[in-house]
Amino acid sequence: MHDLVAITALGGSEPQVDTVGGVTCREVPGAALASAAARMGQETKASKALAKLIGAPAPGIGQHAGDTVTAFWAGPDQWMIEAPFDTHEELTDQVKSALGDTASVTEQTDGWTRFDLNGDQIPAVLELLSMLDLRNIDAGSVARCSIHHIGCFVLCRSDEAFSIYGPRSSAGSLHHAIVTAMRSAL
Amino acid sequence: MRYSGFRVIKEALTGHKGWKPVWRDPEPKAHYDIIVIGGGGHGLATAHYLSKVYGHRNVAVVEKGWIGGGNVGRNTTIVRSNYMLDGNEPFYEFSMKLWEGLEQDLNYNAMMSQRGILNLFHTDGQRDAYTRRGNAMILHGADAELLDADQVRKEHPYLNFDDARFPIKGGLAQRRGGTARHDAVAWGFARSADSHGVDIIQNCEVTGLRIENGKCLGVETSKGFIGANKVGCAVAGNSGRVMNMAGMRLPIESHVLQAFVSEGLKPVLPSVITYGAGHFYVSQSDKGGLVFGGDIDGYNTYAQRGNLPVVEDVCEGGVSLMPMIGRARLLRMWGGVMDMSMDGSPIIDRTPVEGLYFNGGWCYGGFKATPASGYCFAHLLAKDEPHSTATAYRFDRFRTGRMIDEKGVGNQPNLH
Amino acid sequence: MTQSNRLSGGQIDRNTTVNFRFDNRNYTAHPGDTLASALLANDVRLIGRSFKYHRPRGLLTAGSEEPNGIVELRSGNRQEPNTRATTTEMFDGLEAQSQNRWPSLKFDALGVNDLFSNFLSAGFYYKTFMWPAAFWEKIYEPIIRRAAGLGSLSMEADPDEYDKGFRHCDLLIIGAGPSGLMAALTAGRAGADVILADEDFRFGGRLNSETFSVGDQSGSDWAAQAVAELSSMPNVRLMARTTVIGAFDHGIYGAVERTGDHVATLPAGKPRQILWRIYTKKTLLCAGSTERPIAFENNDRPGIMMASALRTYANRFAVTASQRVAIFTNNDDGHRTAADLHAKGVHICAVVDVREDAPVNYDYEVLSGAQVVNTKGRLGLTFVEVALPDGSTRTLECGALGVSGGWNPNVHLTCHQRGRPVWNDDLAAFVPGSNLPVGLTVAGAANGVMSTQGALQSGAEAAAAALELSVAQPVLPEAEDTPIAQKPFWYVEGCKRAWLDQQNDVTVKDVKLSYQEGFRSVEHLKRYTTLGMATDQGKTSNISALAIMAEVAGKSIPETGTTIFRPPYTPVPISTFAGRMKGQEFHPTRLTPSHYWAKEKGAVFVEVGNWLRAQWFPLPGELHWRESVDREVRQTRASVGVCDCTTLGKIDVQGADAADFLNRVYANGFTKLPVGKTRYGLMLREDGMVMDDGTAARLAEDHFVVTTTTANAVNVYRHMEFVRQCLFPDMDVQLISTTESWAQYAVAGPNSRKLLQKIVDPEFDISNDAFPFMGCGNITVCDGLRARLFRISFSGELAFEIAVPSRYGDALMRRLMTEGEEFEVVPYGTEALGVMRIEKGHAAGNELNGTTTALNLGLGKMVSKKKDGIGSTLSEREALVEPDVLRLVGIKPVSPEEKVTAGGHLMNTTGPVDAAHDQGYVTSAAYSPILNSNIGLGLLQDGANRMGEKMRLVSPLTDLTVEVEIVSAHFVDPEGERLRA
Amino acid sequence: MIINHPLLGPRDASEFTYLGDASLINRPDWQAEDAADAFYEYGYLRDNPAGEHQELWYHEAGDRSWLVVTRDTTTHEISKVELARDVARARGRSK
Repeated sequence: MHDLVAITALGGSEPQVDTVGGVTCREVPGAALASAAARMGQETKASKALAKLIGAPAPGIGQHAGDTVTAFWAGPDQWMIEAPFDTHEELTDQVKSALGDTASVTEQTDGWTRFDLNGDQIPAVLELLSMLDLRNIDAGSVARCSIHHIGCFVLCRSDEAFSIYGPRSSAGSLHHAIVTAMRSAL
Repeated sequence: MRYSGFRVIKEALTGHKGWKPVWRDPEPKAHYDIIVIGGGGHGLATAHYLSKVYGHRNVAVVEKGWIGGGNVGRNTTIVRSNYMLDGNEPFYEFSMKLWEGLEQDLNYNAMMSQRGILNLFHTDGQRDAYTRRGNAMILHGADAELLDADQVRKEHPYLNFDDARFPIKGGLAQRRGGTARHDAVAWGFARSADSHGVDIIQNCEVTGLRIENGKCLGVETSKGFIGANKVGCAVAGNSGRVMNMAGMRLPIESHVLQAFVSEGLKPVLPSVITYGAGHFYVSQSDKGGLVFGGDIDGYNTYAQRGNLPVVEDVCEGGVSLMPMIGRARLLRMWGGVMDMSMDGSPIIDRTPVEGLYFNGGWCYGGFKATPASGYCFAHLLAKDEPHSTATAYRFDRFRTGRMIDEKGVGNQPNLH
Repeated sequence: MTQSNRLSGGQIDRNTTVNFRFDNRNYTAHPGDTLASALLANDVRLIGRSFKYHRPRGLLTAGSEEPNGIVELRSGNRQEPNTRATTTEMFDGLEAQSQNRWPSLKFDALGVNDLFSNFLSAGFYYKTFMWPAAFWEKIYEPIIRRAAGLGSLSMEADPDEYDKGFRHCDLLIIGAGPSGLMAALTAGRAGADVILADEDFRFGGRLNSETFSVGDQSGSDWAAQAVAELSSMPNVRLMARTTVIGAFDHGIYGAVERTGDHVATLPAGKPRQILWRIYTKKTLLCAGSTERPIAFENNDRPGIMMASALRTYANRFAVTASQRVAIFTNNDDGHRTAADLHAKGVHICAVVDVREDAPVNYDYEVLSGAQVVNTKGRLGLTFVEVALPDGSTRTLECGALGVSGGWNPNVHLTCHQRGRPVWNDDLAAFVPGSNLPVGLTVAGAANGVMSTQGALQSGAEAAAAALELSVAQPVLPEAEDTPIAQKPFWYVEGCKRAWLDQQNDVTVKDVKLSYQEGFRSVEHLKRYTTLGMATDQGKTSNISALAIMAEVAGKSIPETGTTIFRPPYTPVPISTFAGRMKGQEFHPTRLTPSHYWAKEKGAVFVEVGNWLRAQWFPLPGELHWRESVDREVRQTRASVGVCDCTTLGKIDVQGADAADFLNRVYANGFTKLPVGKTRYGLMLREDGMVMDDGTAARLAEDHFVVTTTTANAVNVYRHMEFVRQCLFPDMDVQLISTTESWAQYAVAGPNSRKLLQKIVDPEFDISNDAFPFMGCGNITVCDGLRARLFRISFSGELAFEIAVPSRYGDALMRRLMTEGEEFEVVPYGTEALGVMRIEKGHAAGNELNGTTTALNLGLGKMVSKKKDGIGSTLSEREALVEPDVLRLVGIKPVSPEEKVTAGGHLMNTTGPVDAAHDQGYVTSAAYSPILNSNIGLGLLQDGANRMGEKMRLVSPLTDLTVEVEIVSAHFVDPEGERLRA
Repeated sequence: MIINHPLLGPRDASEFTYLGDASLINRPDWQAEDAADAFYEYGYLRDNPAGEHQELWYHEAGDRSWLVVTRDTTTHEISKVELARDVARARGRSK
């Protein structure tokens, strides 16, 4: 086992937590990610294999599904698969073996930083950050959008729990945007 | 009628009864030697030089609306000759020299104000490119000056030096650059052309080009057919529409460029400034408004209006570069339709149709080009050969690979 | 002097008194006041000076159409020029200054302009100041500029924060007057998602200004009750202090909410204003109407106001402009003002009505068929001169004159997509035309429905129609239902100095002169006279001027033209459009995984696109950046150096057709590249110019990892998606960016292999035989961490690039540094990287400038003619392959210490120095600590055949002329022996 | 502007990057006799109509689909939005 020590996207050894009013923003380094894009002509097989992996039908457009290993729609015939890092650091290999030659699988774990928002006034924060129509978003929804010029995925897990994935290199700017919006709105 | 301070005083004392219309409002004749389509800056300038320099008096300018109502009346009024490439710089420097004598030439105060223009740079790569450009300008006989960050700060202490995402490393200054009063340029050229016998025909829309056996015989208009030996098209923004009447596809797309003006303010900006790390350029008008702009909206359009994202993008750049303008208010925004060409440079050339000539593709740099564009187009119309400063502005340069691409973005018009 | 003009009633909080200052004097006011109403309450009529003639000016209106009552609000770095007193909500501690006057408001030296106004007629400046030519910039223009302008900026950074936000609804209702409120009630009760926005801080519109009842309540009470009901609906969002500034394409509206302009200081983190982008299916414009003036001689004195404004001040703010008021009207509405003011105990001197059949009144005098022909009072109105129908004149002594010329619907937003309003003869006004923004309808006074009852009904009906509601009409309260009969009366015959645009000093005389000189279209009129160009955007002036132009021309108003309006509806601070994207937040900042480590090491950072990269790593005692960079280069070439190259774009290309795909996007071939090997790839644009270069490593038959330059990562990815989806849609190829996933480091120098061998797990053989130049593969490091290794080199040394998951990048860099101590490893930054690539003759950003072909860069042979590569065909155009095209060369000064300047041009050693003799230019330059010489790369005509030639490098811009020798661009290790070691 | 993405529904145009005329899908055959002329016309000449225009937009801040949008250049009204890949196939493009 290697002895290299990981740092979080914000550069710390521990994830950052900020609370303003009734909303908390948590940096979440503990997610493993892999992308899977169906091979040409293998779309059905790929989505069936994915369904088996996540224990739920492969998520359709704008949806996410699954339990421990979950997947969300990222593009036509393309998904991101998400699992706890501690138990699934080798997620890419697991996805590869599950999907076989039906899909191209790529490790995405450290391509992203994740911030989880919890609280009862998240819409007031999100409306300062993204142009998503929150009326169309409920538990199970995912949408790609731009937050302060940073391309992100927004996942709604429940009315009071959202995850935002943004590119890891921009973690500081994204975090600043979120916390600034929390201070403004709450 | 000659304009002068003396005349203004005389008229003031006699109830302003003596002022005459600045141009006549004639009905079209059946035939002209030369018809210029488009009563904008370039068309009117062409008429001025055709009549005054090349001696052609049997000339008409036909304009679908009111003269000066197109891009010459909707721009950020910047005049400069800070180009890099051989195909461009002699032309723009020729234009600059014409600007410098324009008021005397026209006997009309177009308020050409050589307050200078400063293009800022923020990276070493930009500095290298500006150095190349500044050297090219000097080698072509124009003026250029490279300023380091300290010199920029001394001249423009209000710029963002302390909290900048992209720090200012210096700038390329052209002291002879500046601004002119855009409407007055159109009116001044119109007045002069009119005084030399040119018919300026307003509210006369060209609806067709009469072409027989490969020769252009004149224009069909909302006021009927008008014959001509030669027809020159100077309708940048609408070039695609008009040349389509001659069956031509052009290396041009129409795009909208928005511009903005703030409420009037006491003097704050001494010169024209362009941001090198964002889409923003600005000057202050004599009335005190900050006149500014940025990037084009980026999609093909003939609608003279833009959308919010670009407004925001421009203001983000503006406040980032000069945080002191934040509390000034944006008063008015408008959009003009641009001929965006495939290499960012214009075309002044003959067409495959005999007797039909083309002037367009000015992208969003047409205002500064106005005098030289008119001069060179007049030269081409009068002599059937390109003016010495405009030999590169040919249609066939894309076929032969002689593009004049200052920005280096290739055949994608919305990036120029 | 405490609020001597305060009346009874009003919607102000008399229990609280607040203090404010105007021109350094203290006054008091009440919450609910505007600065304008508070000034009037304190009998301050003189508030500003006009733009051109510096005429004394007071308030004209009570709303956002105000041209005159503009001030510098607040102080220090929050100073806010040109702020309308009429819309400035009062708060305790408010500070304001008058503007455009010197030395004082009462005595303004430039008031002298007014005496010379005859010489300063419309457009006078176009006709003079031409002689002598040199005087314009030096003398005339500075004087004009100082005299012009209005308020001043502080010249300091705006300290406040601004937000941007996004809201969505089914129905956006703009304006919360009777029609807007009734529309919101109708839509809200039906369950629609509604946003109701109003620029005012109190909803109700004119209901707050009138004494009419609605049902059995006062109008303002009815409005308050409607607001209470709307507030209780979860599907309705009320946005007060919110101006909808523009109608953009496809149902997107810009709206500015002033969240912090009514408080003295903002709480930490709270924005001053928010720019909302409202996305809506349908929009209802209920913006009401604006009263228009009548032009008469000297109609601009402080105290001369719109009659409806006097009524607003009296009814809503409990203020009168003066204790003695006269009215000048052409319609019944003017009489309402007289009646309301009279009821509040203000003395009505007379109502001057141009109509012969004016209504009779027994409480005050009505002068029928009479006209105001002149006024007096230097700093404020004192007397009004009235011409009576019998030809006699009468002088009225009064401190305020209310003027009513009828009402213009507020059609502004209907024009924002270039829709043109149409003339309505019955109303004698422009009403919305047919070509409105898609989804927008208009109700109430904005649509020409001028009674309260009509507005309520029109609002309800329009909301139901917009939402296609089939519910029965709501029961409407009964309200005033007397539409105003409007017979136009634009100006008093014979007047000259009668102001139309009060701020910009455009008079009736100027309109006539404009006509006389041929500026006869509305557009010419505006441009020639500056009419409507002031901060009020012509809201009270444009239509009157148009009417006068029509009359002079002997044409009807519609024949003369229409005036359209552009966004924004009212001026918006530039900061508001910028939002948070300013200063350090202008663009997102991208940091590499070793950023924090580099910072600890004292690295100097440089912006590369949105990335911050370490530029060099100064050691203690190094005084000049060159010392650090020279050391980094020497040590890398002598032993080993490490550079963070995470920023290079990385694209994962997989699929059965991956190799074929790369064959198309690269100019050179990729199908034969074996697994485990990397190849340099040259990417062309379709026009034949070099777009980017990088490497493609084949990790499996159907899997490549492609690198791009840092600058082009986004463009290349987009381009590859274009090729995949639009050009070759049936190729089995999948793309995804992995730029951020991997921390990647170049380990370069003769000891690089030795260093890596210390961390690469022993089962991976990276010896020269097992892992040769251009080899690549998946490995593990430090006992089991997955990693990728590429044997590629930008520096020209034996070199590798090693990648690990980004979270371990910091740790790997630290490990490389400790393990490398025995080799005296150095970290190197972008500057040393740049020096080494110039030494090696590698083209980079300065050479890939978008106008260079492969041939120019000496890479012509890479463009395969045996396959369909993008850009190959157009790269062969005649001018791109002429014998003397620019070629990449090395440039070395004859004396090594002489400077080489990137951007310098190349000339023969003798002969003229000018553009005609220009033969090329220097693209990149550096000092080579290996060659102990300045060196450069350049593009020179026919350069490939000119090795050894002496030339002059000239840079007149930086005052430099150097004799240089043209050499190979490969200064160091031209045979590539080190790479393969 | 709002582009009604065939998969994602209405999205703000600012999430997209514009390329230009959808004739850019019709890339000429590199081996044809007149390839030089054909590539010149493909690369440089445009109809640039005042009216209905088919054009390429890329959902950069979204699902990375290229779209063909049919939009009126005089009113900005969008009448049709399709996946560019489908359009390309319909125009006979394959590998």
